[in-house]
Amino acid sequence: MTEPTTRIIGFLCNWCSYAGADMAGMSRMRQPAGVRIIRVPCSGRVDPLLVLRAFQEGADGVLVSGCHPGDCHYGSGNYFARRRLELLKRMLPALGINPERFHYTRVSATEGARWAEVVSAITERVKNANDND
Amino acid sequence: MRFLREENIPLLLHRLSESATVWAPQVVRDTVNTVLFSPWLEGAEVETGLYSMLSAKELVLPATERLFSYRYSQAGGREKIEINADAPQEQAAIFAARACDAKGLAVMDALFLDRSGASYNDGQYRARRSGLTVITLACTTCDSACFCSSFEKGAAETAGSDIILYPATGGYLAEAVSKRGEELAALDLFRDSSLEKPELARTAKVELAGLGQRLFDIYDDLDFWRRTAEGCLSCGYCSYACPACHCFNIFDEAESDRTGGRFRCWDACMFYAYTQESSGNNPRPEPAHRYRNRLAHKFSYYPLNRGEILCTGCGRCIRGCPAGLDLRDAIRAVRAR
Amino acid sequence: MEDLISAIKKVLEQVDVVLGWARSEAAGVAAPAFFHTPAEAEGAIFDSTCVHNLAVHLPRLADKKAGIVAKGCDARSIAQLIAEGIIKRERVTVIGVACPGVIDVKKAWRCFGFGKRVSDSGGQVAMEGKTVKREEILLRKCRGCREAGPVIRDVTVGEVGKAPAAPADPAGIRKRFAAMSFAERRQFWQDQFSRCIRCYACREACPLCFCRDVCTMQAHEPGWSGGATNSSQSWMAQLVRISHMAGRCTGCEECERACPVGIPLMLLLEEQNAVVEELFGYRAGSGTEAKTPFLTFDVNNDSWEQER
Amino acid sequence: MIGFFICQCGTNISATVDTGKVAAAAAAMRGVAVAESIQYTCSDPGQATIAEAIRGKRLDRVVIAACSPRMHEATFRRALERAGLNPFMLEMVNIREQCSWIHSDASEATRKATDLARKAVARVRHHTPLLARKTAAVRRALVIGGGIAGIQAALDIAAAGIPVTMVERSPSIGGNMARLDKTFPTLDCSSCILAPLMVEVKQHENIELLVNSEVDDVHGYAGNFEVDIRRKSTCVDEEKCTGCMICQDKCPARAPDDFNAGLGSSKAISIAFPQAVPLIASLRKEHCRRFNGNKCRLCQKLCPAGAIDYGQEEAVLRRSFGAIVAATGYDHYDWKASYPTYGMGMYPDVVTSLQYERLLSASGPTGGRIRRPSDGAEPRQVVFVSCVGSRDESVGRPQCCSVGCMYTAKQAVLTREHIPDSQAYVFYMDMRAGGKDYEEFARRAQTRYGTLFIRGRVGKIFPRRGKLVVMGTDTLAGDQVEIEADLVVLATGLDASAGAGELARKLNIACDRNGFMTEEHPKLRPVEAASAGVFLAGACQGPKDIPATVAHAGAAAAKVIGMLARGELEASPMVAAVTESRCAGCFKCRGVCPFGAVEKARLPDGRPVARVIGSVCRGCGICNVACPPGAISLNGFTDKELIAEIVEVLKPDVGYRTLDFG
Repeated sequence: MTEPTTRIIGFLCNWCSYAGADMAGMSRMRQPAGVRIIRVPCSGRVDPLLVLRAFQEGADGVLVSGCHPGDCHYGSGNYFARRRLELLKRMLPALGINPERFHYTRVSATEGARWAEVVSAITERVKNANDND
Repeated sequence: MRFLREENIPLLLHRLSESATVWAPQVVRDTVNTVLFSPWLEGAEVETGLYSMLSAKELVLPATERLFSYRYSQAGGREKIEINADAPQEQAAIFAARACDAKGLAVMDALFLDRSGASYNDGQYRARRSGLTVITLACTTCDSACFCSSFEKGAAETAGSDIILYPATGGYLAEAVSKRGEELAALDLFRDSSLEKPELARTAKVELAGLGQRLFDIYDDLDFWRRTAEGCLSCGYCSYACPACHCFNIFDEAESDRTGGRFRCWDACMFYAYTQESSGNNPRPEPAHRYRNRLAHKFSYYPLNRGEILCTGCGRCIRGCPAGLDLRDAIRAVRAR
Repeated sequence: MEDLISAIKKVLEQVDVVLGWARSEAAGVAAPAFFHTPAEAEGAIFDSTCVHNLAVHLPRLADKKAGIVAKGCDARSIAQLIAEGIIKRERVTVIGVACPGVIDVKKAWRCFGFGKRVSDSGGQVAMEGKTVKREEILLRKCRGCREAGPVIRDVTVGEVGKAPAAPADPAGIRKRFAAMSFAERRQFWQDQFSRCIRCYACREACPLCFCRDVCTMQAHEPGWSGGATNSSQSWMAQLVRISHMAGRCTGCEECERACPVGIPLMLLLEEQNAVVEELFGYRAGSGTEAKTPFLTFDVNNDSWEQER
Repeated sequence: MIGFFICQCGTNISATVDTGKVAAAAAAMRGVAVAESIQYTCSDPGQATIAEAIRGKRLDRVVIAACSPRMHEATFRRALERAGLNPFMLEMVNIREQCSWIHSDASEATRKATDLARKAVARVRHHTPLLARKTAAVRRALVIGGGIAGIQAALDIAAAGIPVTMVERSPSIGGNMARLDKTFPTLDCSSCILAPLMVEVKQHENIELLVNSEVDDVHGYAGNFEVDIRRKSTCVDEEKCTGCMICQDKCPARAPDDFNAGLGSSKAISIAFPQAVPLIASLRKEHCRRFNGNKCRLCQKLCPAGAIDYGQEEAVLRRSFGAIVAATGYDHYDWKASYPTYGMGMYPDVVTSLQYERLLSASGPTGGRIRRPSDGAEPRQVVFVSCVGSRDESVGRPQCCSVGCMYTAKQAVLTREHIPDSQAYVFYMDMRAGGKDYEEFARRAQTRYGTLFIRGRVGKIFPRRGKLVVMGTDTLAGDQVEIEADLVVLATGLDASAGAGELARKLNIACDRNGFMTEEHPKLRPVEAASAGVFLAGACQGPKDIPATVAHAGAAAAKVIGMLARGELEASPMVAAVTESRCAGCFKCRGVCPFGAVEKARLPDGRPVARVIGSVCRGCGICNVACPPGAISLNGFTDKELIAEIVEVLKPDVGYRTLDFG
């Protein structure tokens, strides 16, 4: 084992982002190895408390990815998620968590390349997040 | 009697802290006037004017304690569970407890440490209690929530204390109550004194005679209890602050798939969950049921069963009640009913 | 006081009980009181020690008709309870009172000692010869009060006005907190919650925490926070509550007031309320028809959605 | 007892992940009775190994680390079921798509696979057996759209004995195909092959045809949709109208001719086109004199059947359906605003391909003689411009219309057939002729019909001395080209038809970025929409030519028949459920549910609680988050399961640093 891995919990909706991550795999797109994906049916299933729980358990970062607006398999789940998670992101500084450690994004089933970019970019940002700011 | 000069108090605390964790009432940083017993660090200011929000019981019955840890492992199809019981080793001293706090310890001692061996003797409790020195500050003043004078000895209660400090000009008169107290009083920080003990506080009183039976008599008058408890929010503050309340819950909690522990935590009969049965039934569904239980347990069943009232008149449940309820009003209402 | 007492008596003709305040002899300040009869209502008071938000009792009285004396901030809680369908508008009669701001009772006790009867007039709060400036002892929420009067009221007592003052920073905590790094803040909360004893007074005093008996803060399942009272677990348990207050908290400060160990809960709730207001232009309790932005929104006709 | 099986997937996984090492790690996890590395878990021998272990080791839970659950979760669930376990006692670990294929460092990948395995083992412990629910399904299908896709789907479904309601918003079915003159590559007459099918729809005993109708709202769920259908007011009683056309002949008010793509004109009351089905007049109020302040009642007076009813009102019918087929087709790209250099519609002799179809058609405004709109002259030089609003990022149309190359070739051929001394030019980007006999046909257009194909985009079209100058680049020759044309035909691309997005929202299905409705899987579920019970037929899912549309519609019909033939549906048990003893009765779940799946119920003691209608719930879990006391929980994705995953996947291990939290 070399350098400590930056561990990021990824909550991915089954219909878009999880499929997008699969697509990235099918296209053999290399990605940093720190992301641990937890599959959820919809980003609307992601309770902000799950994100906090992940931080509490020692995650370096958390990423939530769902469908693009208008694409939610359930119609409005991603809109619920966006509201809840936007609030969470804004609350993180008060909780003493650098908001750079939390991201929510949207990746569709066909955006394998985008998923790979998201993983790389966010791993980098989490790695650089300074808690002494 | 021995005398401790005011300026020797830090020296006493320092001396004590060499062999034990010293707990003293202190104002919590960032708060307006919240006083708690907390570990004293060199140089910290001890607050003796205001009463602490919680009693001293957490030194013998902590809000949470781990009874043991377990670790599960599996190799070659064989399962193994290692148990590690953490017996408390700690030596502690509490400075400036009040007579009501100390008496609370004595009340709990009778329950947790049945020395006759006929009843229960709690290892965790015993370990903590035997390592604890109780330095009590006698009350010469009181506030309107205090009602220890309702009990036989009032502010002069000595049960549970090792040594009692009485406020006097320039310092404190010290009276040893136990052997450990005597050892303390023998320290060179104290000197002999022939001063008289000051007059102690006389608090408000509430009549307790016959209350136990009275509570039995009106037990089933639910409308009465509903009226009496109607302002109660059903939080657990009064129980947790009380020097005599000692209910706890024991549960196992996994910390991961392989590790975890058994915990003992405070519990309070004011909570719905306290009597929730797994069938779904709850014999105390309303705050009124719970309020009735709290009062009756303190002043009726417990004294009838064990000869001791589960109240020391400290007044914390009155001072800190978020709903502004006064236990004494309830007692008066019971008597008046 | 005469006006208030007669208003309560009037309302009592139509309801089962009126929630108000009476003086607690022991505490020397107001304590919540339940008036069932006109005789009981004689003891009703309203002064600057009436800090309690009585709306907390309404959900448990949902099957009764109740009257309630409400300050501007309390009325917001009532409105939010109605908006969420937890209580019914027609079952509650609101006696709105003109509120000049209520005092921080803990601070008063610090100044005067517990149980001393406090008098409050002419910008001074006094007892037994000691006085303090009113502004110094006002509750934080009052110093930033934005209520012109109770948002919902059926009867009004007194000239409903405003208590304008700049928000306060008791114990300088906000200033200190603002300057902290992320790591320091985590440590700050760890320290704060190391005192938590899980008495759930915060929850029980909150008028909007309607789950009460079935609250998940106290449940072993599904495991948001452990039952063991330690800093990290208690912190998580509180985050559960705070998260469930998103878009619902009316900022009445009751949780912080109820906390026996002085955890500055409002630091988080104020922040959350400010973010919700900034993002969605929504203040909980602004009306009985208001829709919490986390529960109801129309994707096609919502300015927040359109901007994104 | 948990069984752990890790798949090597040949070398797809084992090349990067040390499957033996992961299996050994799993063997030490709590409750794991067997941990094996298998070459191909999905193969027959692989599945047999798992089944044997389930029976032999009395496993009650299984973790399989292999490819994506999206690939084989269903396969392994069936395997569990065959071995006597509840299929939902399975947890899959995705170590191929999300591990071995994206990492090259074997130790990193192995460590990640071990973390994921640990999380799956912890999670599966919380799994509970779930039972699939069966619900009765309404044995009637709704087909939305009466073009060739809808017609084919409706006829196929009806042929299986399942009643169909077809809703068409225009006055006649037939759609775009009815407007085409001939079809490539066979050049058979479009309406000749379509008309009999249209008539069959009208006459079929199992088909109810509702024209001038639109879907207003959709409620319910697969098997039990409740659909409101809005029947627009046409002022004509469909029962009485005989299609005699007297009204159309005598109507004094001119109106645009929609069927002829705006060429020529029609009347305010008219029959859409001579072969319309149903053959019924309809009145367009916006063009009618009577509805514009005039006293005219001519049509009512003259109608021999007394079918004219000016006071006819809109009506909304509510019908129940078990399944819905969306067959809303396409619209041609509206090019005018986006191609200013082509004249923005100012030059009458720049026409669209659809207008050209009408000029070619014997039933068109010119009776099948090609005449240019400006002066009615017969053109000699006809220039076709391909890819207008197709394969053009600059106008937001990146997609290929998939038919433009072929229909342009066809129109070039037909031009020479109509006017033997004419010359057709085609500006094209690439020649796409991928269908059966398409390439041969396109080649014939050049060789036998002398069409000149110029590879390049047209930069500008402008009038000069009564002609249109078409300037473009010949990218093969590297030259600027300038052609003087009598008529220019723009091969416009295909958009999803107007209103498709709105319908998609009503149906709760997604549209892609080009506005076409999205199928559930691009390869394996091409006719299923993501919403259960909703199917897609034809160009609403993406541009298609006629053979592809017919095949697609037939496939959609087959799915509908398969779904409704048994009369009941099996639904996923991964839905929300309420623990009533924890419910606070706040109904926040009800407020957020997109499907109306939560109802209010009362316990015997009078306490109100939420209850989930299992057959309506679709399993999104939004309610799970909205429920403060955690009483409502999504089966298969409970808080407990997700928390177990979080806790275990993050358990500090060698080489990890952790963020200290509160």
